[in-house]
Amino acid sequence: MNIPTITSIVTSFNEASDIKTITFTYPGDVSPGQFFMVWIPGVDEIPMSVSFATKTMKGITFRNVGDATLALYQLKKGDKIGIRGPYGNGFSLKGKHLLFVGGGTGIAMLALAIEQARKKKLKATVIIGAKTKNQLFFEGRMRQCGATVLVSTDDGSTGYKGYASELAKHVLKEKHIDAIYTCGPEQMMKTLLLYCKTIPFQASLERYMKCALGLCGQCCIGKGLRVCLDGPVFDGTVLKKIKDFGVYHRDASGRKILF
Amino acid sequence: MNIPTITSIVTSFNEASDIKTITFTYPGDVSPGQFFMVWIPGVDEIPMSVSFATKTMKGITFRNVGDATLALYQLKKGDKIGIRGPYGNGFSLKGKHLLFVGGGTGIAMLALAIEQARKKKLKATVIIGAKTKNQLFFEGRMRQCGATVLVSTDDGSTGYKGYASELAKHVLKEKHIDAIYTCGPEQMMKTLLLYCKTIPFQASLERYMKCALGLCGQCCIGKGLRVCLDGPVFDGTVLKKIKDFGVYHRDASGRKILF
Amino acid sequence: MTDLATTISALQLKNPTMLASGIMDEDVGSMQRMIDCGAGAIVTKSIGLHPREGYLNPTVIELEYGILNAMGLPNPGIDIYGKEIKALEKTKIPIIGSIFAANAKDFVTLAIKMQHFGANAVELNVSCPHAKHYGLEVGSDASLLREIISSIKHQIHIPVFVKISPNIMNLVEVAQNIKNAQADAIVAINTVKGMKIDLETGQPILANKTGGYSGKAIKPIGIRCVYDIAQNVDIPIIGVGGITTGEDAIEYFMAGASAVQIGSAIYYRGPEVFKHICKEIDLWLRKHNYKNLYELIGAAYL
Amino acid sequence: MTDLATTISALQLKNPTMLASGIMDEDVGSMQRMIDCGAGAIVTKSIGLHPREGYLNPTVIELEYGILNAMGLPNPGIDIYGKEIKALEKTKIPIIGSIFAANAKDFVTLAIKMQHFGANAVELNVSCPHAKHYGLEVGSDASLLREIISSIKHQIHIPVFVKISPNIMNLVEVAQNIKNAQADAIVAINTVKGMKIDLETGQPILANKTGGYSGKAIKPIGIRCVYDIAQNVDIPIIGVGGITTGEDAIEYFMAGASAVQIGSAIYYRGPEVFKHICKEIDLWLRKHNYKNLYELIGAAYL
Ligand SMILES: Cc1cc2nc3c(=O)[nH]c(=O)nc-3n(C[C@H](O)[C@H](O)[C@H](O)COP(=O)(O)OP(=O)(O)OC[C@H]3O[C@@H](n4cnc5c(N)ncnc54)[C@H](O)[C@@H]3O)c2cc1C
Ligand SMILES: Cc1cc2nc3c(=O)[nH]c(=O)nc-3n(C[C@H](O)[C@H](O)[C@H](O)COP(=O)(O)OP(=O)(O)OC[C@H]3O[C@@H](n4cnc5c(N)ncnc54)[C@H](O)[C@@H]3O)c2cc1C
Ligand SMILES: Cc1cc2nc3c(=O)[nH]c(=O)nc-3n(C[C@H](O)[C@H](O)[C@H](O)COP(=O)(O)O)c2cc1C
Ligand SMILES: Cc1cc2nc3c(=O)[nH]c(=O)nc-3n(C[C@H](O)[C@H](O)[C@H](O)COP(=O)(O)O)c2cc1C
Ligand code: FES
Ligand code: FES
Repeated sequence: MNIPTITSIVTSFNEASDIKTITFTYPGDVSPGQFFMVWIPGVDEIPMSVSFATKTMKGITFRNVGDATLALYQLKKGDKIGIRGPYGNGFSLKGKHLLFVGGGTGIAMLALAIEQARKKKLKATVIIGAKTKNQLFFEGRMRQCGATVLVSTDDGSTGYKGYASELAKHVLKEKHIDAIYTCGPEQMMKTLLLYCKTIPFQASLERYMKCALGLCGQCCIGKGLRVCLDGPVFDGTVLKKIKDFGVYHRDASGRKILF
Repeated sequence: MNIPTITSIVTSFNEASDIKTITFTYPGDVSPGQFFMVWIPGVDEIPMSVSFATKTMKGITFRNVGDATLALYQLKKGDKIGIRGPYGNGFSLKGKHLLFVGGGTGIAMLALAIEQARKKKLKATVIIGAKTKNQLFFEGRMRQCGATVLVSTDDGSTGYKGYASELAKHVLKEKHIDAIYTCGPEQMMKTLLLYCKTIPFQASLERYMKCALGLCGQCCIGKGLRVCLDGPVFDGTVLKKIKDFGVYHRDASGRKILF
Repeated sequence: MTDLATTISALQLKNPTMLASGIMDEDVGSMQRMIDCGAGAIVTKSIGLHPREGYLNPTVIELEYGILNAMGLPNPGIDIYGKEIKALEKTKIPIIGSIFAANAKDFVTLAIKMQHFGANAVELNVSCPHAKHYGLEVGSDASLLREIISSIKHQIHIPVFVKISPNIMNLVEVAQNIKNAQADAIVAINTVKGMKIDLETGQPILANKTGGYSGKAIKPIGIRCVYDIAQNVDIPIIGVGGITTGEDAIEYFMAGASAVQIGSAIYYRGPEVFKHICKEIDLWLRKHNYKNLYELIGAAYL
Repeated sequence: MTDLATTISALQLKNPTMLASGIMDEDVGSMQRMIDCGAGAIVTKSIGLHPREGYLNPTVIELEYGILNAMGLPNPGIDIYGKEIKALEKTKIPIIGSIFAANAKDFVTLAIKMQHFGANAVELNVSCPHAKHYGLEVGSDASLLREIISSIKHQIHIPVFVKISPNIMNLVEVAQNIKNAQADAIVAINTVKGMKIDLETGQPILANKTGGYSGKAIKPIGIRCVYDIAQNVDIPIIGVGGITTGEDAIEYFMAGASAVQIGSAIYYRGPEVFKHICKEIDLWLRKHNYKNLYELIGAAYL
């Protein structure tokens, strides 16, 4: 059976403006980069990356952007949600010095991978990009695990002024990076892919999801690659061949929407 | 799944007038006293005790009494039947000197138990009862396994003249018997139960069967004992409390039929 | 123990697990065993006016996820079967007489006899998927069904339950029709039409070829039928179909059932299934701070 | 390899495994992948005149023995979707355009567009169990269904398939009606109405509450539908419902299907399921000394 398991909120924490992390009891293993389908009964069920994981507890970190995330935002300790998963493939960390580039809420889905890299004693440089200072989060958490953290904001309110991808370009020039891992706006990731040339590259994609079981076809990119099952993490070599990447996604009806 | 497995007849052998043994490939273990549901496609599915068993082959021995047994009787090598099972509990052999009483085709379902007793080096006295000489079978097979075989016929055409139960009465007087195992006409078995007093007693019953899964209730005796699942072998202590025993059975519609 | 008592029309049940029709109810002995195993009520096998042998074997097989049967309504006829019911006279557990016929007159005769023999309610089987002229043909003919129910209601005083099929399209309409004819409860569902073909011989395995599918696989079908009726028609419902555990029963209560019937699970878990399920319901209720069943009934749509 | 080719009306299939409607057929890329994985034909998702978002999530869950879905016929509308079909122009595999509408006029418009975009046949979805006004309401209205089929047949030259529901009572009558209206094949079955309630919240899990049950559990239901139609109505049948292995497919062929569609098994065995099933069919045919599929079709009733 692959149905939601009901669990209740244990903590709800404000990370930044409009961004929260909630945690709940949900036992089992998770690979960094995997996601849950989160059911808010009576509202919707949406995909959310696992941003926090212990043997018995898990957490997600999200921006309040619509009905479902608003409902999640308003949940209090003890409120019930349904979780199924984890789904998807997750990252495979290779090399000695890894560069992580998280744009927007993208850092939420990179967090566990970064912590895993540090646990494996790999060197991790992390770029967190946000529109503006008060949307930044996980800076402290990432420093705490021993990563080198760089920050960019579009408006320059803190850190590097400009896109995270531009900051990454600088880093790539200065340091020897073995592999790049990214999650964020797709055009940013596409730009980054251009910059990284032969360096191994993995990006986590977001597509509208329904089944998350690899069945309905809603989330497909390229030649039927299911973001929910074959992804959400794809190698740069694969992404280079996919013309959808950075260009369009599909809404719930299947219509193409340009990024 | 509990559906018939199709297999083909390997041998078909005339045991006596109107009585045949057929063997077929059917792997698996069987406890002596268990039975199969034998499907003759297009005809019927009927219960049949396992009368022959190796790791890969099994056999049944039956009298041609109606549509289904006639169809079985006419099968040739290579013809197909469906087998499901084995079902039922089988005998539990206890003691050092065991008496087996088979009336009519009853010896067919006792045969494996007798051979098992001999393999365990138990002493086995076997009474084979038949109406008349040319309906006798398994005499040689039973001697071969080292059992002491006594024969009775109703008409005295060979062996003791009279019912198998009467012959058993004599044996019980002369020998020290630890347990009695019987299969045959129910009134014979009931008489035998009276004779055996405190000696452990097990009898194998026949009732009209449909599901053989313990579900439909067609084969019940006493307080809902399912001959197909709780039986077909019952202890004397149980049978003494069951007023149906030796008195009536039910036809396919559920009507009581007196023996 | 929490309070597992439930009520369906005039019937009081000490617990909500009833034996489903056609399973372990051929004679007084089997029914007594089911009572001893904890059944809260017994539904007899479906009984007609005259003895019927039913179909030849195979009549029942187990598939991967359920049971397939085509018994063909075997029964000894109401007059003979009456003795089995009479013999249950002393039991305190409600006995519900299931009956089948092709027309209102025969149904009335059967119902009167059932009441006379001591049945505490009758259940009209108008939903057998594999018996020609009886069963589904009756259940899907709205005016015939109305006539049958009203005629019976005029002649007996014990409650009348109507057992329906998931094989009909306009389920809610049919349920409303049954309610309008003054039936006291709806039993949903009977088996789903199904078939299994043996690949080696190319033959359908059941002698009757098609049969009725029951057991675990059909639970989602039964749940939606109960839910759709409960939401739209104001009549007590008895849920049947694939109930194997206490949680399955609770799902049916939430969908709107006031009691449940259990058939195929006797194969999966033995006759003790009634006790097991009651214990599991009790545990669940306690864990979730319910004091009784009533609080749960219809939770999914209320 | 034995010969796995099969024919349905004017369509020649190199193998009998078709992609079922609504699964992995949102865009040209997914359909191409299914072709690469060995599908013998592709049925598009059901397309209507206008874009539809479908229902909110949860829309699909996996139950113990099957899948439950209520997508709500999401689709971008025929004009946008046409591009996906056009992009498949070069494939040699037949593309069957599934369409839904509430009346004959819209059905005709859709069918003409499908033919124009290059579809090799159309499949009328008149059997969706959970989309109001479309689906079952259409499929169970005999005269509307006849009108729809005849109107379409007058306007296009590619074959017209009609996909039916197991949720109807008078299956054989409906099939005869479809045949009389000159449809070229029947596709049986669409999903079975079902529901799953979450016990902790007491809520039906699907946003639409009820949904359609597919996958392993429904195979016996599909087999009996195909068998009953095949035995009574002279029209090619495409079997769907619970097909997961080559043996499942063979059971459908014996029941009377000339080809099969595969949906939920993509969850159980991945997109490679088409290749797997073809290989299993081939092995079975060889083991049983069949040279081709035709010898097998209808074996259970011929
Ligand atoms: C694999 C994956 C992991 C994700 N991880 C995170 C995360 O860690 N943190 C985070 O904040 N967001 C994450 N998202 C995005 C998140 O799912 C959407 O923000 C959320 O669904 C919005 O729902 P809503 O009802 O609040 O907004 P709506 O008002 O419904 O829509 C806002 C946007 O969210 C998208 N959306 C709505 N429903 C879905 C759906 N079922 N599947 C995908 N997108 C949807 C819409 O396309 C729309 O663009 C992830 C998405 C995917 C696919
Ligand atoms: C557990 C068990 C083991 C048996 N083992 C043997 C055996 O080893 N050898 C042997 O010769 N016979 C055995 N029988 C009896 C055998 O099943 C019947 O003789 C056979 O079913 C007759 O079928 P028919 O169609 O040839 O006869 P029919 O003309 O159908 O009937 C003849 C008699 O067989 C009985 N019978 C028919 N169908 C069934 C059925 N489904 N279940 C039970 N009885 C039925 C009828 O009650 C009737 O009295 C056994 C019966 C049971 C219950
Ligand atoms: C072997 C068998 C016999 C049945 N006989 C009857 C019957 O006589 N009358 C009836 O109304 N239902 C009959 N049914 C249907 C059951 O009462 C019940 O509705 C169905 O099996 C679904 O419940 P389950 O999944 O718990 O078995 C029978 C079912 C089985 C399996
Ligand atoms: C997620 C999902 C979506 C479906 N969408 C459609 C659809 O749009 N049109 C249609 O005719 N059938 C649709 N179906 C039904 C399937 O085509 C098929 O008839 C059914 O699932 C039974 O086959 P299966 O058991 O192989 O899945 C859908 C089924 C599923 C599981
Ligand atoms: S969401 Fe259904 S295939 Fe990915
Ligand atoms: S034959 Fe059905 S219970 Fe024994």
